[in-house]
Amino acid sequence: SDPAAPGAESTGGPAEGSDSALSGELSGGGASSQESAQEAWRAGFQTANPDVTVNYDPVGSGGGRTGFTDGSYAFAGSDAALDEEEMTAAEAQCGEGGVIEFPGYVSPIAVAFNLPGVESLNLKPEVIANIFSGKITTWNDEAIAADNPDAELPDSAITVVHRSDDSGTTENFQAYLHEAAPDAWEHEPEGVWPIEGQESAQGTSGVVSAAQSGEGTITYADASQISGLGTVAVGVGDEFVPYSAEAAAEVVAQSPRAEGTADGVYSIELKRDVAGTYPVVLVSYLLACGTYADQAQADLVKGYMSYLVSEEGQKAAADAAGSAPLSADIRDAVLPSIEAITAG
Amino acid sequence: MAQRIDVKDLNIYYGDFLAVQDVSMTIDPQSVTAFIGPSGCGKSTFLRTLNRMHEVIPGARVEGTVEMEGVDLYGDDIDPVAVRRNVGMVFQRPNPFPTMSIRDNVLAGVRLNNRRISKSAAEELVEASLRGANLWNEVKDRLDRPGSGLSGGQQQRLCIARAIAVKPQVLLMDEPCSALDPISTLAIEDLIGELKQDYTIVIVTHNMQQAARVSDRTAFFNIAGTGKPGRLIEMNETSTIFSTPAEQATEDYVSAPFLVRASQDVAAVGT
Amino acid sequence: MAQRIDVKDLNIYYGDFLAVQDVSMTIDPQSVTAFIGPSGCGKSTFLRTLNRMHEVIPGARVEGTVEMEGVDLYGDDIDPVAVRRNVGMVFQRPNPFPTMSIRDNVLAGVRLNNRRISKSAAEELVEASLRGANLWNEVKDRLDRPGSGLSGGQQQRLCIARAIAVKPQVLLMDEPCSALDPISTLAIEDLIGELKQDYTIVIVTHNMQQAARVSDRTAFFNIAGTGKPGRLIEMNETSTIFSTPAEQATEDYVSAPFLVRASQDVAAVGT
Amino acid sequence: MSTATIPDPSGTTEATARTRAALTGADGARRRKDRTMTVLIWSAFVVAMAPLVSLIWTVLSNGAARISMDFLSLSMRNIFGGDPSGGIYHAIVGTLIITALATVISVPVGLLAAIYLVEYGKGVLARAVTFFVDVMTGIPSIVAGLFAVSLFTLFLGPGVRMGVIGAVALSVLMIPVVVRSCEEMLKLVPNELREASYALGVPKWLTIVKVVLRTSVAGLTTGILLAVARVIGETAPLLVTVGVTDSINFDPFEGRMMTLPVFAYRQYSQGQATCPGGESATCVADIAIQNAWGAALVLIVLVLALNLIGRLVNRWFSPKLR
Amino acid sequence: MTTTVSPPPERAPGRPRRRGRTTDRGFNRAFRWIAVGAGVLILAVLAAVAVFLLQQAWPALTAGSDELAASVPRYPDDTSLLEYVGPLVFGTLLAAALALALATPVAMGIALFISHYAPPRLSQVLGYLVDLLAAVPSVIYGLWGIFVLGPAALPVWEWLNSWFGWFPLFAGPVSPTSRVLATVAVVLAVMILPIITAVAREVFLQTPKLHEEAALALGATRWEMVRTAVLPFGRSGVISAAMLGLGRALGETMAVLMILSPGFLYSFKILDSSQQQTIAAYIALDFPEASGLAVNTLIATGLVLFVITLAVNMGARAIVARRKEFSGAN
Ligand SMILES: Nc1ncnc2c1ncn2[C@@H]1O[C@H](COP(=O)(O)OP(=O)(O)OP(=O)(O)O)[C@@H](O)[C@H]1O
Ligand SMILES: Nc1ncnc2c1ncn2[C@@H]1O[C@H](COP(=O)(O)OP(=O)(O)OP(=O)(O)O)[C@@H](O)[C@H]1O
Ligand SMILES: [Mg+2]
Ligand SMILES: [Mg+2]
Ligand SMILES: O=P([O-])([O-])[O-]
Repeated sequence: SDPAAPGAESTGGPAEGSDSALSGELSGGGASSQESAQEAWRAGFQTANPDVTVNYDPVGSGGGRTGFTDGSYAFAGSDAALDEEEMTAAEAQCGEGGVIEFPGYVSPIAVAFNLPGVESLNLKPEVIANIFSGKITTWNDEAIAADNPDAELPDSAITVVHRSDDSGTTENFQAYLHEAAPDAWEHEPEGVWPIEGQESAQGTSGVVSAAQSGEGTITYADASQISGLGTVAVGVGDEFVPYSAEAAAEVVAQSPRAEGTADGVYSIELKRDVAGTYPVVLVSYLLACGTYADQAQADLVKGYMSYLVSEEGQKAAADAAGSAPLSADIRDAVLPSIEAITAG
Repeated sequence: MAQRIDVKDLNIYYGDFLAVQDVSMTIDPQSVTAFIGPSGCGKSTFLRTLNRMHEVIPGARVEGTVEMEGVDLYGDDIDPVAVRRNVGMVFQRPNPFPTMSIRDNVLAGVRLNNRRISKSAAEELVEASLRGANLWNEVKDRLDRPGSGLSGGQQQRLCIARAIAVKPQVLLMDEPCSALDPISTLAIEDLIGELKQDYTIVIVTHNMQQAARVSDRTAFFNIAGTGKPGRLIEMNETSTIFSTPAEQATEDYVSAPFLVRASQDVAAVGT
Repeated sequence: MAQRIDVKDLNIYYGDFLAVQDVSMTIDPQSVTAFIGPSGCGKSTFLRTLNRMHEVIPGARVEGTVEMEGVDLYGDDIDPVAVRRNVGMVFQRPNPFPTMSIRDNVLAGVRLNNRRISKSAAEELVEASLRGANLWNEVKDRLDRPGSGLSGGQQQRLCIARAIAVKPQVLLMDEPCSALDPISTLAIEDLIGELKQDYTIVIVTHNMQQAARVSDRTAFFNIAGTGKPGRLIEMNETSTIFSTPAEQATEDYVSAPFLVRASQDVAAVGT
Repeated sequence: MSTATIPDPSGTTEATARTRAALTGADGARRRKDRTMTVLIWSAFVVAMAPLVSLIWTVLSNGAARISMDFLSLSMRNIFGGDPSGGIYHAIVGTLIITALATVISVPVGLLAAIYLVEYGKGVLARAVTFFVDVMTGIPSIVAGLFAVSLFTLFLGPGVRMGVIGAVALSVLMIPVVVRSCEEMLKLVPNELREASYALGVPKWLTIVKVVLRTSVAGLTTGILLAVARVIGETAPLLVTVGVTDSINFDPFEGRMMTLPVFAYRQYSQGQATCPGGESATCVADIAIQNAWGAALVLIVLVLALNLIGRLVNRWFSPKLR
Repeated sequence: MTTTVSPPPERAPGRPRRRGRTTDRGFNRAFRWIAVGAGVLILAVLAAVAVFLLQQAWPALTAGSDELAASVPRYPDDTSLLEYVGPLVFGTLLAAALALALATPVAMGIALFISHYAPPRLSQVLGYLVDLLAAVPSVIYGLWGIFVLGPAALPVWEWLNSWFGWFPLFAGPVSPTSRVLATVAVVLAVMILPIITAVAREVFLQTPKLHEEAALALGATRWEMVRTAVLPFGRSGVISAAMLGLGRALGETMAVLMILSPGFLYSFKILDSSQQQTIAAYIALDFPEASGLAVNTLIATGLVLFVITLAVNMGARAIVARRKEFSGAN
């Protein structure tokens, strides 16, 4: 009846002898953006601890936060940090150990388009904002052509494809537009796309396949998923930076920690105008408790969280999901809280 | 084994529609009683009250009593299922079970009731019942074929075999021969003659000759018009009904011109 | 209007089973031809080949020819639908369309011709046909009620009304009276007598008296045993068949004991 | 009836000609209409076959390459990214167990309710059941899932995920379908057969079990299979009730399970994998979508097998009518 | 045979045999109560679902529009809940109606084809194939709709728009991605086709031979036979089948979710993107990220779907009931 055992054998995974004493089942859930990274972490952790099964339900950030605050999930992933109300509820659930929250998964959001023959475009933040808000309607618009003298831009209409679901990617993308081009993008950043009447699709895979299926489309999506589409080098200051994990990691590294939070809570205030960084990033948080009712559970969470913030864990995620590894500073800041997880 | 049936002041309804009004009669054991009358006068309806098949129809109900050896079949403590097991029925249209073989159709009364029966006893019962219905020779080497593959006449005889296989005490027959050829009809009529030694038999028929041939007593039903209830006009010894009926309506019906013509025809044939 | 039918060397199959073998006969126009014979001998089967209803059954087929005024009904250029329109049929079991009212049942065949029949003409036709089938008085004030609400006998008469409403040239009847009471039977028999002025009529019956009464010529079919094909034994003037048949088998059948008994019964009643 | 007004024929050849005309030259308009309808009905069939063929072809051509012994016998435990060595055994097991459980719950309830409606039902209760069964067909599947979750949360507290909750959610969706189709099938059993049985002194319940159900078993099987098909591909309610897992779990009363549709959907949603060292035998960028098609193919084959079994049952039991 | 088998009456005359097996009555009653119990259980489940729905929807039903606008992401300001749900109801009905309009004639055609037109041996295989369509999970329809049907349908949609653009349904512009209600309607139609077909086929097959022969003998062509005997007999079954299909179309989630580019307008343009949305897809789309009052609002829309199905079914029942006494069933 141990669900883990047969699976472990049947995959023939590298179950090198481990002296870990950990065993049992650990369940979490939340942001779907973390799904690939979580897979890599779970595989790595389960390989090191063959008697452990970790589950992650990609039910969405909201579901993850709800599940975490009502105790259904031992840990959760969320594309946004907990707000005050949620934090109160989470603290009530976690008890005296308090809440642990940190940006465990950072990924570049690519602005991707489908124009045959064009692989890359340079776009300034204002231009991106005007395209996505529908002010720029054709590909050969002067604003686009000005920064792309070499590209052959057709006279066709631009079809904007956005996420139809409530998504962390949307929220982070809007946050970028709002910050980098406040005049062109006045909408308050939200998970829901604010403009009616544009093409949309569900999930990262949905927008990508929608963009792939129609010519003249443009969309934003997790950078690891956009094969076959052209990408935008984003204007930062006077230069244009193409997306890369390193440039994305740099944004997080350059951004300060939010103040006035509890010890375990490490949330950041992104700065999107530092030269050489790729400012369109998705920052996704991991949530855990400082104390658990059950010792085994506490050990599992502690082990799993330690693994996923470790260099090894972050590399696994980077390889599997193209994410930006955590900086040593952040790791050092959150590790003490994780190591302090206890049963109580 | 045969049982007397006393019907008293029976009104039969379909919902609010009074189909048969105020029938009282006595059906003698060990005899054949025939019901005759024009179409729609309620013969089938009345017949079905004798084994409580009437109440199977939604909204159908009766008022009055039907007593079998003094016990009201519609009494509170009477199980309609037990009534039907003791009062068998053969219908106007043949209705063998389509999912069953010929053998299983004959054994249906036993098998459907979950009763155990030894293989040899079953074989005997099948043969005896089918012989009784004059069907044995036609089907004996295809007992395992579906009953619905037979011709109309064969199907009806199969249904008769099925009904007599459960050995009821009373046997109701609603125009059992209307789909049969003369030879089968004759066999059934002979069978009725045999059965009445032990059973009470009630038969509905449109065939005056048949009524005259097989029955001891005859009841004549009539209907005043559409929407009116059917009524029992007269019941008496068969010979009396056909020769000197008490009522004019009966006389009109049984001596309808065709009958005269028929007898002429037969006479012509005979010469 | 009436048409002669010539059948030559007809073999009728159900799949591989030869049901009726080698029938040749001539059916005269403006006359009534009766088919008699024991159950299962293929009367219905043969009858259904006369309007190509036989081929409706999967696997059923015929060999030989059926000619109507010299035209082979099974010829390549013949439309079975047209055949059936000209050769009407009444079945053994009443089959009114349950989804139609009584009126629509009568008009069903006429409506198929897509002819916009005027309301008054339709009313007339309904009344005439129902009167012809002796059903008018019983249903005249519920023509809009469903046909399936009638009693068995009423339903069969409705089917006859429906068949004669399309005024076919030939009318096939498969035991049309087996579910009818004597009064309705008589009406139908009278109707047959009238119809034969204009139509060719073929009737299957188990009732010897009926065959004797209504038919001009009678064909006797017989079957040697189960699984054997039915055959036409003899066909002749009805009076000849019933008085001096050529074949012993016919004599045995038409003078079966019950018939003698029946005539005695009737004689007894008559006195 | 064009001949109706023509006087009685005298010459035989003339009569023959007229008869031939009557029997061949049938009403052109009617014949045309019949032909048109025949063509339309054939083309309806062709129209329906087009998506079926396209769909099957799509699933086959996209999924067949992924099918292997490993794919069918391994789970996804410890498999991630572009690693093509995982399989869907865990999802097959989950689908079979959860669907079977849902069927075990729904069929008795649904069939008995249909029996109640057809054989006993009259009055307010029957009308209420009929009506509310119809209403029940309108429950969105996600609502059924949420309902099942909140039901089990009442007893087991929040956060439980297990196969049986999914089975309950599926039952909520399946029961009305079972009732509706079984009701239709039971209604088709002629009353004559019931009466024949009653007249043999067979009690009503045995008549129902041995005559009515037996006669309609073929139709019932089809109806139930349709209902199974209705739920076997459900995704949304299973995601919230059963959760997802990469490991094999045979116990529907303990722990998460994976099911084929959820697996296919999740794999599709994952999109491209990242292969840091470029594509290779151990890293296939579009492995997730390949997995999705592979699971879809297996799901269809599974349903096909169920259908085949149903057909055999059907063949076995259908009444030899006519 | 009968003379030898009847033993003399062993009971006092005057007592009809009442022995039967008294247990019969017990079984009879038990069976009846089990059947009734199943019916009641269904009512109970439904009541539980309804209570759950109402209880969960209640906060949204009672909240003011300000409160809703503040905590529900897509909720526009100054809109009552009813106005908010309106476009969703419209989209749901439009999608389902289009699907039903496409599927029903084809389904009847196939059912007739299988029951009365195809060669008997072929029809078995065909029935099997159609059942197969019913068994295809909606996720797979979603995948097929995105990757196969959408691209294939795009030229058709453009053609429709260029020739029939004056007709409101086909008004432009045509979305280049084909993620439009027209595509969804076709997928839904394909999904409900086998459901309608399967039931209709069974019902058509049950048409009594007697009635078919009656029609043929009156000189009906095959189509006329179908029209006089088969279709009227199957009528209530077909309506019932269509309702079953409609129920599925109304509640279908995954395929719509995966294919449709949603919008919240009262728009008949089925070739343009972001015009309509269905309730079921809307719930599935927003549920994962919803919390608090947003969940309640979503469940309130689920309640509305519930009510729609209720109304549709009541309508269908009324149609069937009106001609009940003419139905073929006894
Ligand atoms: N199920 C029913 N519901 C309502 N009325 C019915 C039903 N069955 C029969 N009737 C009506 O009851 C009356 C008596 O019908 P019944 O069938 O008993 O006549 P019958 O004498 O048997 O006729 P037939 O000789 O034609 O069989 C008729 O008016 C008939 O229309
Ligand atoms: N659809 C069928 N398929 C196969 N065999 C059939 C079919 N219908 C009838 N038969 C067989 O054909 C033979 C002739 O049957 P038919 O019904 O023509 O006899 P019949 O003379 O009309 O009998 P009855 O007087 O009982 O109506 C019988 O052996 C019967 O079993
Ligand atoms: Mg009667
Ligand atoms: Mg016959
Ligand atoms: O992580 P997402 O919410 O953008 O799917």
